[in-house]
Amino acid sequence: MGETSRDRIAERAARELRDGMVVNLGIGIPTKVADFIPAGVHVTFHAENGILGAGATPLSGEEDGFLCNAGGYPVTVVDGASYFDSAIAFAMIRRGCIDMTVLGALEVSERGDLANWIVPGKRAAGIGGAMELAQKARKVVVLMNHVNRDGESKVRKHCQLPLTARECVDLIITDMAVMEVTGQGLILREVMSPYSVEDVVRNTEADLIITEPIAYIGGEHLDPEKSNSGVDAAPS
Amino acid sequence: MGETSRDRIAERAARELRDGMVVNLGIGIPTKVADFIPAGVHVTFHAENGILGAGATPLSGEEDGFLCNAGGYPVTVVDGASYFDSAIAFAMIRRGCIDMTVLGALEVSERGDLANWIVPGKRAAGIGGAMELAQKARKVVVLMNHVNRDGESKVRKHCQLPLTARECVDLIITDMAVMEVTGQGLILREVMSPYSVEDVVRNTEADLIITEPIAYIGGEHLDPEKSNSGVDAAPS
Amino acid sequence: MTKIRTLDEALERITDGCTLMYGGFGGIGTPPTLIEGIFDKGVKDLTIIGNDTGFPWIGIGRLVTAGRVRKVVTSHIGSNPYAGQKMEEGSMEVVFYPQGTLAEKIRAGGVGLGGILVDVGVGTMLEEGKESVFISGHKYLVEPALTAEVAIVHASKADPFGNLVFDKSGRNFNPLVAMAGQFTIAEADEIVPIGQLDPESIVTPGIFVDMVIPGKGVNWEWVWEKPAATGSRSVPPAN
Amino acid sequence: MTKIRTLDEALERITDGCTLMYGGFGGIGTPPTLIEGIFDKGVKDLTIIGNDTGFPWIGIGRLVTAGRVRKVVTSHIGSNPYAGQKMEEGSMEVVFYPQGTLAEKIRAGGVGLGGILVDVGVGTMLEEGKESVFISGHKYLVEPALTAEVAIVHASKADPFGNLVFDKSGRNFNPLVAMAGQFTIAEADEIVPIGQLDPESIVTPGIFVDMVIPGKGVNWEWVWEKPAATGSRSVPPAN
Repeated sequence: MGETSRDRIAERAARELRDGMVVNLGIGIPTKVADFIPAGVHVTFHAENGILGAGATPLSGEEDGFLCNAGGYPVTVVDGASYFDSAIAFAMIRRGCIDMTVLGALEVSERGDLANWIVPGKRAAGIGGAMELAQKARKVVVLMNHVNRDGESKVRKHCQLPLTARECVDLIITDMAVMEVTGQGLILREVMSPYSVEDVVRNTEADLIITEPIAYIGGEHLDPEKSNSGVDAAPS
Repeated sequence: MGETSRDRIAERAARELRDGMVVNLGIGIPTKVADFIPAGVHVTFHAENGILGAGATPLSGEEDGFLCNAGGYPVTVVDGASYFDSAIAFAMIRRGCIDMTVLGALEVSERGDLANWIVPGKRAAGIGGAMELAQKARKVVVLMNHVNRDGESKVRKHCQLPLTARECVDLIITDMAVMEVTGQGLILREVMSPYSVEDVVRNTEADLIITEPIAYIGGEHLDPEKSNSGVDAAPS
Repeated sequence: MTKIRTLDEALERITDGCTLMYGGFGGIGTPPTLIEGIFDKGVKDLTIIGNDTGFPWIGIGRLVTAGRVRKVVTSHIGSNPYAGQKMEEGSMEVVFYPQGTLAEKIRAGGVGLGGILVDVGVGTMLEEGKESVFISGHKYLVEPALTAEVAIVHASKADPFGNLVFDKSGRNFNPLVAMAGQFTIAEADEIVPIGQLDPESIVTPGIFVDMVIPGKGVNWEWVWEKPAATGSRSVPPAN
Repeated sequence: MTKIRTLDEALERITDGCTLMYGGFGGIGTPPTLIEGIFDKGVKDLTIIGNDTGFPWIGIGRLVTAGRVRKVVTSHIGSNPYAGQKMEEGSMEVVFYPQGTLAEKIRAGGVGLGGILVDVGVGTMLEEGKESVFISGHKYLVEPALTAEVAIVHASKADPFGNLVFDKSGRNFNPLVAMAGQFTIAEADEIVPIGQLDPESIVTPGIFVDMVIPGKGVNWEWVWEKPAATGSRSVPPAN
């Protein structure tokens, strides 16, 4: 995935943020979501190592080795922040105090099953906090490529890989589309330029429910009438 | 039990304290043990509500309603003290960090079973921290009257009342005697004035192992040669 | 976005028949202004969960003494004879747990566990009716987590986000109870601006707290206070 | 009666084949002086328990990279590719738990519980081989408590009794690990006289700590530090 595509996905995820939310961002593209917080929206960032109220990345030279996020990179804290042990950090997650988490994924099923920690036979990095976040956060947003390196859809009817958690994902944002997991099924909400609805359907194994309006996101080469940044049609 | 007898029991229990011990004192006579700490012995007092390093009772007028022991009475703290929640207070107990506890009892068996929380059919005060302390403190010292109001021995072959914990008591100090629970059985170590060994045996349902030397404690009317305060023969 | 509200707003959350968890140990750390508010509102048929039933006129004891409690889940009622009396006459159900087990059951609820495994009470009548599991050949009782519809705690300081610190032994069950409420109300003796509490010293992060109300301070006499010095103790009438 | 000792005295406790629990999260909060001491002493065949395996040259990672670890019980090894390599080639056994479950398993050991009941991982392969219980119809996995022969933690300040405070996000697993050691060694960046730590702000009461040693501070470069500014990163040779 190119930098532009990564940024666009992160920016789109950031538009899910609501004022007052407590948010946990996973490592990787999800971390970039913090760079795109909409104006007027104030959220509180939670880190599994034991910070509530993590703030911006410090200026170069002002880093503190003992004030880092769960990925090990320096952060700052805002007024009202607190430090606590990791058991309490996960208490917050299991108790449903995290309004929204943004995670990466290997596969997501149309029912919202998430697989993001192990590929049998391959080297596993481990579980980390993904299971708790996926299972317990109020809203789970997944950011990933739409297809894997072999061109196979990562948006599945059923996950092939061992699950991280069942029926946990609320919104899938890929380089091709934004899809919402609902009781009715997986609804295609937005299409990323330069793709068409047909492109998305062709690259999606899961059954997609296609209802108007579908918003088209990004891309200078798109018809400006169709490219409204998706704001009006963003899922709530 | 008269005040003198209570004091004598508390004083005898205090002689079980060793320098550096962490100690939890139950409510009632056990609380008085703190008044008899031998010179040169420094112990750290633990309270279930969440204090490690409780100190002396404050002077009248200097009490702080928010600095009290588990019984609700004002204390002070010594240098090095800490406050914590009650879960951590009991973590200390369950983890075996309490070197010695001093508790009251309704009955104790010759194997060291303790009954001190409920008499079926009578009003129960509840369990409090007695089960954790009895089961987990490294040394459990019980202070009680030797016989109940009906003149029946409270030192039993088997407890009749529901147990607080099994095989937990190490030392029993009553108004009549000091007895040690050992793998061999219950050993009579000391006799309190004005009682004789025969008095103790007659008032004890449990089998008592009687081996020399037996110390005789207290009582001006006792033969001074026999009254050596029990220090030399104190169980270790 | 402040969580600071009035006593009246807090009391809207505490209604007849609800399950109320409370901080405090012998009344120390039980929120006095909320207790008085609940008493004055006339809330009844409560199921309460906390370490003890206070003293007759102190802490939660006031509600127990006044007959507002249908059931109590606790470790000790000895300091409140009215609790024992109501238990005996059958007007109040009492469930006892060892104090440390109760603390961990409340914490388990607060941290989102299903329960804990504990060996305290094994070999006693506390085993009765309880599921057990063996780990490495050692027997443990299964103790389910406890939560409550509303939790009330007493903090010495709070900020508008709900970050809390406590006062010495007034901490006791409060940080555990604060996490275990489906709706947690903190009464604070002092409310300070956001950013004023040291992030290292905050005991309860504000995320666990839903509402903060200003406290009026302790309005009862402690057991150790001399009536001569502070006036006679008043036990509220049972109603 | 001080618990302050030297690094050498601490290292006598950490021997080949022992089970070692460590604080730290991505190396932040793992005691650097103790890690260097263990490395220099040549301790091997360790079973280690902690959140992650650090980075190749940071925290516990240094021991992992050097092949001193036979087994690791952890939640994540992704930041140390040598750990993945050793897992793949079979020279190091790896047991994974969800991070929050691992934290509570360690805490359970630290507070003397037999274990916890957790529903995280229900419906996944983590159920395999695990006992479960149902509470109110909801399925929970039985997760036994974890303890270790020796626990090592990194505090910012300690007093001679072993009371500890930590440094911001350096707290992480340290207070849990401190309780879970059969013998707990705290490395402190600063040792202060008894009575100097605020009793309200002490995070780990000294009763859980058996030994305190003075730390020499972090002796590795953080991942975010620019090699140009601080010299090139050195990965210790495997031995």
